[in-house]
Amino acid sequence: MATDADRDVDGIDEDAVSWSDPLPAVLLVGAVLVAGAYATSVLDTAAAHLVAGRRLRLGELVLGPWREAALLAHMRRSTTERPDVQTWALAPALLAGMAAVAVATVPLAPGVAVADVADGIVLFGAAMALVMVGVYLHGWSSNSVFPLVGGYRFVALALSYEMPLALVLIAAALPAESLSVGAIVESQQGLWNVVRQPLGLPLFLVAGMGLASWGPLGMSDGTDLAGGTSAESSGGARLVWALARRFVLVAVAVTGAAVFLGGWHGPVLAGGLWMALKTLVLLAVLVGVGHRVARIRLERFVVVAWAVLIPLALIDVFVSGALVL
Amino acid sequence: MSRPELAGVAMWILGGSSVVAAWRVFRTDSMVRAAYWLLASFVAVGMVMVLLQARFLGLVLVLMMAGEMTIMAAFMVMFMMNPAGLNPMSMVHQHTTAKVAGVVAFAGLAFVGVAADFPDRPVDAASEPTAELGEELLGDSMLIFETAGVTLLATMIGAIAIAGKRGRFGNAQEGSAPPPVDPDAPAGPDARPSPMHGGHGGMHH
Amino acid sequence: MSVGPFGTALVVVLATGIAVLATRWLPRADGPPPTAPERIPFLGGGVPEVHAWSRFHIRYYAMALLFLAFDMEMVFMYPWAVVFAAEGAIALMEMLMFITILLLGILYAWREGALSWAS
Amino acid sequence: MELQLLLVVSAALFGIGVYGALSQQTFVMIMMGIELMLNGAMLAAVALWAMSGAGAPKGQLLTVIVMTVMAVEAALGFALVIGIFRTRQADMTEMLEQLKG
Amino acid sequence: MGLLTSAASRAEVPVFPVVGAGGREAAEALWLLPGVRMVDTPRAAAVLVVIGRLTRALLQPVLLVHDQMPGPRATLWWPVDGRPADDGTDGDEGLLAALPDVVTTTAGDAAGLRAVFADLLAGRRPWGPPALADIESPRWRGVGPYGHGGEGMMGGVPYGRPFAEMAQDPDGLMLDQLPLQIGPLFPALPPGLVLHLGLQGDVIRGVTLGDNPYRSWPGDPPVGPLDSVPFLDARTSPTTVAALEVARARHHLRWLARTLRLHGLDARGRRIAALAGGLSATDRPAVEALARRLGRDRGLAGATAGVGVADQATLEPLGIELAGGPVARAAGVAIDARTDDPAYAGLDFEPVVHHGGDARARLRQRVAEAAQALALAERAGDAVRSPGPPVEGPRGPLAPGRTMPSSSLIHLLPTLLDGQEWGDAVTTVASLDLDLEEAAVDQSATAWPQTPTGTSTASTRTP
Repeated sequence: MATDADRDVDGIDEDAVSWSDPLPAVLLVGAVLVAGAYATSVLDTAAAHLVAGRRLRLGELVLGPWREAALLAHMRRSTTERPDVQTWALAPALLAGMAAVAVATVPLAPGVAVADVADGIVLFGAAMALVMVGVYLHGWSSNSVFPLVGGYRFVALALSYEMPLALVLIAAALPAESLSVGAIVESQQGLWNVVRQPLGLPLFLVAGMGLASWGPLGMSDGTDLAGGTSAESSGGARLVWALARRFVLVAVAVTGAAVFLGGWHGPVLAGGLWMALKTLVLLAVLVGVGHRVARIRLERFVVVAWAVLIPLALIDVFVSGALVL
Repeated sequence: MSRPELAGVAMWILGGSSVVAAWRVFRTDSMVRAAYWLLASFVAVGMVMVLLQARFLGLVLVLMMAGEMTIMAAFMVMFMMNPAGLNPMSMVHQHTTAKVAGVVAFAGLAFVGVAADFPDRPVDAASEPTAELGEELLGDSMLIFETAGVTLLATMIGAIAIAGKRGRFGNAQEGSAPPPVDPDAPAGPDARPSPMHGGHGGMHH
Repeated sequence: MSVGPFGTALVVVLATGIAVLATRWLPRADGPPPTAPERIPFLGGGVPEVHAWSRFHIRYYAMALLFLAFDMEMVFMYPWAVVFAAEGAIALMEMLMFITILLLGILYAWREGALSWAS
Repeated sequence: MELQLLLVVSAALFGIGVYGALSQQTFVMIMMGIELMLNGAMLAAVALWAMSGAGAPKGQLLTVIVMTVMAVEAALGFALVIGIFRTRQADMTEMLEQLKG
Repeated sequence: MGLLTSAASRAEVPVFPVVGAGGREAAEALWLLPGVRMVDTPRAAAVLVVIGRLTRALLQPVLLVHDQMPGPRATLWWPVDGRPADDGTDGDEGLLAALPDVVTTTAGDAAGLRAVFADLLAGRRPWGPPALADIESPRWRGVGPYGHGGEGMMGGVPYGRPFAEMAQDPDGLMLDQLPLQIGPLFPALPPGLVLHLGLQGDVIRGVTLGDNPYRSWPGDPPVGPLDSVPFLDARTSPTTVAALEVARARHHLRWLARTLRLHGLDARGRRIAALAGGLSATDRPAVEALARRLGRDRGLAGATAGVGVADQATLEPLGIELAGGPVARAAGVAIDARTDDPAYAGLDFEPVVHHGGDARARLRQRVAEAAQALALAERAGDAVRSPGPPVEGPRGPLAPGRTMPSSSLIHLLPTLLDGQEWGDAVTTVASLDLDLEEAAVDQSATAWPQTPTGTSTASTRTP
């Protein structure tokens, strides 16, 4: 049936350490996610201290996330009366897995492409659709009122931001003539997409913030729901859920950096370093907005998303399409 | 183990898991689990499609079905009693006929699948399926592409008209007002003759 | 042993998922199993009288139906994006027509109040 | 050999879908049965496209159209479920048997 | 395990505060303590801090919240200015003893809190044992096919709880409505507020107020001290206008800080709380700049516009429209007790008024009043106000024989919250600035002490 010549269809030559081999791939993606989550926590603490005008001690800033994680890991894992135990455990795993696959599709440096598939942004869209499933399951599983309300809020939010998120990536794929994230990065050789398609990055960041339920779009785990979907999770479950949400935020930042800020293109520094810098910049923007803008009312955001964001994303698609001709 | 054998084994596993997931859909008590077993079956089928070089279709199937199954779960939880399966949930009727019909359908199709010898023309691996689909959509089947658009528009309008509570012609429960006899009388919800018969009717008595 | 990009993506997903699931069995100071009161869901001091799992009224069902129909627009747009540069202006016109048809649906939904949540 | 396997799997999915659609009483579960049938059909379409259709683009188009049908069916199905539940408080087929005059 | 626990013991202490009677002031300070992190749910907390006097009605919820804390847990009690620990009049050990091994430290003592937390993690202090007995209603065990207590598809008490009943809703669908009691210790609501409400999906149907946990019965120590003590004393003893106005500005800024935290702006709230801590008349330009920035803040405006509209029609039946106060002034009623107060005559005082009566108008009203109060304090210098005319407290006029502002504001809730989405309801309740202790004064048999210095001359007062 299939031709038995072991030809590597996608043309990735077998260099010494091929990042698309399973083991190095897992280690690389794991490292990127954990480092990103750590950077998010550090940026979050720094932004909080800055906005609150509190003195920032370096030791506490650097070690803070590790200590909090150690505390949560040390605490006992309590439960509710009749939860759905399997889906409660599955939800953070699903979120972390989808964030991992999103990071895997992005070429992190010139030669380093873990899983640069030909339909990269479609894989990103599928992963982000499953993130909605993960957060809804996390809210549903604990059989408690406030997590349930948090879970349903997130479904409404997810159904609203999914369209602009995908359309903006399609707009970036037009000049690249391919859906692969690597090709999109290649197409930004001289001119970054953030310049060519000014509407792209802001819309992507708004949708990304909704995806990670962060800052003004932090609907699923809001303070008005006593922690929302994570109101009943404690100890290890709480730690893993916080990590998974930060992984999703890192996935959004990495994809944003690759698709809109030229990926690893950059004048002086090495490709990988540019990628890290751009990701950190986007993470700082996402975290900073989280501390400046109040949580939006969901009913208003749904109307704005459908009536304003989707038309804007379509305009972005057609304008960049016209420019490509 | 070279790539094609690995793909073959993977196809066995994914095919089997999609059938098991589909079987679990009607066996679980919890509605949310039923919806997500169906999603698992779709994801397995999507991965099989990816193995068959139809990469774009597999991924898009997963993208579509994730949203659809969550909405399905939300609707099931909204309408059905005992949504989380705390009590045993078995709301079935005409069970034996259903089983027989299922087995007959399976046997018939499986027989055709195995017995018929389909021509062996594998898709060549170096082709770009997504690009070909794009050319197809914009070239020969452009008409199908646009009619699909119109169908989706009709679906949107139809779904919202049926599901909505307050339509332009009066609320859903109060039944739509039949057109008045003399044409110049004001139509619409305020032109309500005596309680009429038929129509939605249900909520009036 | 390269399994191609999709194989690697699948391995990455499974590895991350299993790693997250495995944290359940990390060594930690585990106290006695939670007692009945410790398992009561948190309502700010009140005790719930019924299960939280109930017929949850999603007030945005009209928007969910709109999403189901509008989601298909993305499926048609991905292949269009791939061949757009090769096809030229005709592709732009066709997709513009397709999109305006679908935007009519959103306009209708907005006017009918489907986007604002049922009371 | 793999084509036969895939066609048997899609037949199995279709069979379970038929069983589900006929045996379940609640509307939404019947719709899940229909979705399973469409899922089986789509798998068969892609298998034949890949194995014996030489990757003809029309095969992919058929699959995309089946996906559109699934979306349309789901959207209108849920709309009908809401409409019926609002006017009749019925979420099971039994409740709709007698047409009230 | 050594590395894990040593790192954990140096983390910020996750604290779940319980505000007892008189504990409002210290609870504000807890938020600003270094090395302490306030959490939204006991599932994330390691230390339960009971601040002030534990009233009889608060005991059961506190025991439940204590048990809902997961892992290493300890309980701390912060006494407030020498008041007795609790209502413990039945037998010798007080109510507080019901809580396992309570550590007593002085209010606002971060070092003591961190020491208890470090002992807890290092194992030198055992975890707090469960406070409530591990009894499970056995009536459902073994009933039904799974032994889960249910029979058939709808009946029974599966796993100990029945299913919710159905109720009609304005959307024309008959769906389940959960009868809930949102307890006195829900962090997003004012401490002590008990709401019995039906929740249909995320919409509230039918709200009734629970009884006030701070209410003191005959024989209990009196309610208070209240956070509006300076205004209460101003009715009996002469005080300087500047002190009153600075206290008013501090009160409004503290309210603003708590409200920002509810809207997801913990850091901005903390900055304003810090500003309010050491507030003085010289901070007027800072507060005016803050008022301008909040006026332009479109995010906050969007989150509060049109939420919880309490216009003059809804205020009128409760007498709030006649009394005045920030809530009334935000609805366009220009009544302020300071207008006919001789002490303010020379300061050309003009009551600030906003229109709309929604949460945004109330937010802007309070911030504008805070800025105006500091301006008045600057202009007043050391002018003294003689007792006699009613005092304009931060929530409304305070006069002997007249109900406290909070107890009339609290009756707005059933009308405002019905039919609201949960998030909007929380915004509405926060925008009313309720103090359950102040409302308890009218219901309590014994009044709060007249003089603030602890010598309580309890005077009986008809509820």
